[in-house]
Amino acid sequence: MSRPRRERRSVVAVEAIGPYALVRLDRGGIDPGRPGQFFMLEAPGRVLPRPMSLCLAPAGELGFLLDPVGPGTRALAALEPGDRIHVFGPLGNGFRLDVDRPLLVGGGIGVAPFPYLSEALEQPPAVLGFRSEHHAEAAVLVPNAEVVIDPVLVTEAIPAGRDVLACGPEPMLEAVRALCPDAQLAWEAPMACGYGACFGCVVEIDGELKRLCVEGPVLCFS
Amino acid sequence: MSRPRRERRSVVAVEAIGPYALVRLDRGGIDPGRPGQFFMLEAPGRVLPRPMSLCLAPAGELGFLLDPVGPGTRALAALEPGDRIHVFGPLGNGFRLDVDRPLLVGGGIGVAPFPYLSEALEQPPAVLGFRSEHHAEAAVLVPNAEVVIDPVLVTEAIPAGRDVLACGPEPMLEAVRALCPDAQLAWEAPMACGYGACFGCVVEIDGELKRLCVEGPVLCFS
Amino acid sequence: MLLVNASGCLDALTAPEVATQFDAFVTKTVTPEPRAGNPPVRIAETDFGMLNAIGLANPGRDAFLSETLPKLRTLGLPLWVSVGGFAAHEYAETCARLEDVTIELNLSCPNVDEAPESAAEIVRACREVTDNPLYAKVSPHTWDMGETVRAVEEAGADGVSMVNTLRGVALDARLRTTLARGVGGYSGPALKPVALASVLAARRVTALPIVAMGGVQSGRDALELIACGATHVALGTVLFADVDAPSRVRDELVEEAHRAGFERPEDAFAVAVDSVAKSAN
Amino acid sequence: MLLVNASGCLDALTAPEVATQFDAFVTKTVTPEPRAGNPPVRIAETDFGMLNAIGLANPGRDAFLSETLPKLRTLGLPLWVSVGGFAAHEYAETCARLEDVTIELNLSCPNVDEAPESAAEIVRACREVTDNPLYAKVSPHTWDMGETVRAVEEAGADGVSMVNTLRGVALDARLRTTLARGVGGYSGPALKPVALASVLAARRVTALPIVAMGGVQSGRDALELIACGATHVALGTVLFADVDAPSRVRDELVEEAHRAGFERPEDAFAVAVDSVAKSAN
Ligand SMILES: Cc1cc2nc3c(=O)[nH]c(=O)nc-3n(C[C@H](O)[C@H](O)[C@H](O)COP(=O)(O)OP(=O)(O)OC[C@H]3O[C@@H](n4cnc5c(N)ncnc54)[C@H](O)[C@@H]3O)c2cc1C
Ligand SMILES: Cc1cc2nc3c(=O)[nH]c(=O)nc-3n(C[C@H](O)[C@H](O)[C@H](O)COP(=O)(O)OP(=O)(O)OC[C@H]3O[C@@H](n4cnc5c(N)ncnc54)[C@H](O)[C@@H]3O)c2cc1C
Ligand SMILES: Cc1cc2nc3c(=O)[nH]c(=O)nc-3n(C[C@H](O)[C@H](O)[C@H](O)COP(=O)(O)O)c2cc1C
Ligand SMILES: Cc1cc2nc3c(=O)[nH]c(=O)nc-3n(C[C@H](O)[C@H](O)[C@H](O)COP(=O)(O)O)c2cc1C
Ligand code: FES
Ligand code: FES
Repeated sequence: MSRPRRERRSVVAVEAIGPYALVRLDRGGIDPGRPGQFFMLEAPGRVLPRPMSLCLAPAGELGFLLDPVGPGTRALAALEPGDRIHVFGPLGNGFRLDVDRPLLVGGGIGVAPFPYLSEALEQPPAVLGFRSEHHAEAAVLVPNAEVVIDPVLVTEAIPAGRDVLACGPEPMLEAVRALCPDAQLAWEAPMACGYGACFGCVVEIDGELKRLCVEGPVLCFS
Repeated sequence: MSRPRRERRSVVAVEAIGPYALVRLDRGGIDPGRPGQFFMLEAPGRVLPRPMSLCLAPAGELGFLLDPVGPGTRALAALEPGDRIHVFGPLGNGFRLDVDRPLLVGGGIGVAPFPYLSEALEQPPAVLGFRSEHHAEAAVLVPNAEVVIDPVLVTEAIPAGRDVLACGPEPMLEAVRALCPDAQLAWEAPMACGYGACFGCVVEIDGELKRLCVEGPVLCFS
Repeated sequence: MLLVNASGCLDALTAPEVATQFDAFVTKTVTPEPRAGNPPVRIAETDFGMLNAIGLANPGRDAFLSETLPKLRTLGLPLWVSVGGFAAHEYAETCARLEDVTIELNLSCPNVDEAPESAAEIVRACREVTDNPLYAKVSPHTWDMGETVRAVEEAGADGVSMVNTLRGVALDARLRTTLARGVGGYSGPALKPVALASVLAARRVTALPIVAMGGVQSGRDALELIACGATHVALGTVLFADVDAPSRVRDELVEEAHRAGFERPEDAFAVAVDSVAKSAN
Repeated sequence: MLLVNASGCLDALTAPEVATQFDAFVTKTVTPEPRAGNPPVRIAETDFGMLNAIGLANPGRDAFLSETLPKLRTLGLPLWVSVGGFAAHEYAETCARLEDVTIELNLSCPNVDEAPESAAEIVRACREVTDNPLYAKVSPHTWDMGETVRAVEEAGADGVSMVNTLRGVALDARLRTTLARGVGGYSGPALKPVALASVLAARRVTALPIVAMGGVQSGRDALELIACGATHVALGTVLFADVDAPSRVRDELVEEAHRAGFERPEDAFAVAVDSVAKSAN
């Protein structure tokens, strides 16, 4: 596994995609890691960095798709080309790629890791759920995607017999897990450090509180 | 006396004058007050505003000359045209202008109130002391000025029989006061509020600790 | 919900146009004898707050009662008098001479060296001599805020004011303390999480009115204090940066209540206390 | 001058490359029984710091001694073990079983409900059973830091660690507490003035070594703690944002000492304490 590095990198571009922002950084000596791993991005003016899945890894760049929901993500979305922020990663455990019949299942900003994952799996089919047509614009980043819009749920569009790799809001992940018990699910939790130092990001795994940043974020419960 | 107002005003320009920054704001409904009065300027990112003497009052503008010595003055010097900051004033007691033979005596950034004062007194002679030639560039703002550079002291250049109006570092003011006991002297003290609310800016006046922002900043001890 | 100034953060006689934006005016702490206060430098900014070491500068009880108080009456505002001292009987002697005001006992000034008697003793002594509403102003420098609040309630307080400043130090470029006195009271935005925690801890043990303060800059901050159990809110440090803060905070408070899903600010009273009760296990 | 991590802010087994930048590794607090800690959400950022309510999650004394400690020994770093408990005898029982380590008694965790016995009682009980160096870690929630420090010194402490977090609360958009437990420990930049004041107050009454912490982000911050009387400096919250902080702070410390007019950081030891002594009157 590639070792995480911390470097100060430059912003190449920030693009709006529906309500989301695609922040492209120059890669420097940082390894993109494997799909589903994440990076801690310095959020200017904030005390703690913010965990973000790698979305895209074009040559020489690292791309992150983010939903500006609070002060940290808004500070990141407001970056301008030439600004520099500290980047630390890759961190955590990504998706296992040794699957036969992959299907990506995502909801909302949960599609963030899929462009990079889709590339690694050679563009498998995907089912993506969004709150609105505006949010669904992010689907352009994921090849072979079927899009459903609220009130239709992604679980209604999952065919049988696929190896599901999913990322999205907790209720969606729980529904996918009920339907496909051996799905690989990428979870979220508030994180302070991202590398096992703070014990802040615990979630219940096998009846115990474990650090999501160390054991996850991708977990498979079967 | 004109009542102080608090308004959010736009930066028109920021110019370098030697090591100092001349920050020009559009005036809005704020009265420039009388020479020697001061304004509390919002320093972006800081908790407290900073007291600044009015330096220039061209039509529709308020000009402040500042020495970037710490976080507050550096934030002010880094303003860009179009930025907006809160301005509150005019505050305190300025110079009395009913003098017969005025002479302005200033040191370093203490020359800040003189351009406006000089105009009000119809360009009286001035003696200005600076640490270096670079600092002395600020003298261009004051008409009829004789400039002395360290180690020469302003007190060596003060002719007898003048009504001295002085502003500068404390040791200079003390020396001027010893020489001209009835000089009007503009003092400084760290201020939190500038309008008598915090009792932070006290200085000893007539043997008592009094608020400089209310009793001063211009004081005459004779 | 009353919006008042924090003691020591406004001189109503110098700035009546600021004072009259409030629902009541709280005086700077009055001590038995006149005090010049600490020598300057008395204030210092820190990155997220400020320090003060004013040192209870005030004209003393006699001059306050004969000169200051009559002038304050002319403002037409309800008055709160902050009372200080160095022994319970000193507080009580001042209280005994006050009429038609709310009394706030400053039990927690970080800027004087003498340690006052215990908060409860002082409250009890004052309760014996006055029927005026009596608020106890407490410090966050206590290991168990619940216990402190229970003690002053039992001693007869009608309400609690919280919090006073934390003790803080700032150094200049050459590593000398910026304040002549060395240590000062730390107030402003950095204090807000501590104020919220103090109010929440107090509200869990008492039904008394709480005047809450500590780092309030905006209506949202005031609303958060109310959600933690504040009955009233006080503005301190923010007044130094914004003389229009009282009116602004009042307006924002209504907007922010709506944004958080409440019709009126008062409807958010203590909702954070209930949220803990529900989620903790 | 040792640079160490703050207890609970680094897991040396998960991140050895961070731990080995320090002069010693301080463990997370170990309690007699294993503890799962508090339910999530356990952390929240505030504008100038963060809150944590981890709740002393740890494997318990037995597993720590048999499994964790031997693994930590392989790092080749001096070890400091943070010891917690809910009664003096519990602390002492753990201390009795520790060898070849420095002990830091956590007398001040804001994230558990039980009130421990008095700091001095705990130190005394531990002193009786161990000759290892014994540091007492104290809370800023005390009215008189000088008194607290004198008490733990008298009880036999070899040093003092300060400060632990303040109690803080943060609310979400709908005014519920962000932390499941409601209240958490407030750390990070906002704490610095409080840490400086605590160290300065301690240094005025003791010559014991002091491990200082609270909001250190930079070499300048570390230098300020030294100027207030710190012998050693610990990094906590900054480690979450910067895994290179130990090396960076060490480099900056030398530069900043020069900038302030001192040849070495150690030369600035307690200069702020002397500056107050001189200017106060
Ligand atoms: C491993 C991992 C990968 C992530 N990848 C992405 C990504 O690629 N793109 C993206 O936009 N976001 C991603 N997130 C979520 C992102 O980190 C949070 O939205 C961000 O930290 C919020 O910070 P803020 O200051 O903007 O908002 P805050 O004020 O911190 O929070 C705003 C809202 O979001 C909730 N929230 C905050 N942090 C989290 C979290 N970690 N998980 C769930 N809810 C949270 C809060 O409860 C609140 O409702 C990821 C999170 C994790 C743990
Ligand atoms: C009535 C009045 C009018 C002023 N007019 C001007 C002006 O026109 N132009 C200008 O550049 N400055 C003026 N000053 C000084 C200016 O307010 C301070 O330099 C500024 O507040 C420093 O803030 P800072 O954050 O940049 O530095 P800080 O970090 O606050 O201080 C940096 C250095 O300046 C010293 N200092 C800080 N505040 C003061 C103060 N008020 N008086 C003396 N020393 C101080 C500190 O001790 C330190 O050495 C005036 C001050 C007063 C009271
Ligand atoms: C300059 C200054 C002077 C103060 N003087 C007093 C005082 O005399 N009596 C008192 O009880 N509190 C005093 N305080 C504390 C405030 O009343 C208030 O408790 C504290 O500042 C926290 O609120 P804030 O963060 O809104 O300022 C003072 C605070 C400041 C900043
Ligand atoms: C996530 C987290 C966990 C902590 N756990 C402990 C602990 O187990 N024992 C302890 O004594 N202090 C603990 N602390 C307090 C720190 O050791 C330190 O005293 C405090 O965070 C102040 O330093 P800082 O501002 O540099 O973080 C913890 C702090 C944080 C942020
Ligand atoms: S985020 Fe700190 S341990 Fe996981
Ligand atoms: S600056 Fe506040 S009283 Fe003068």
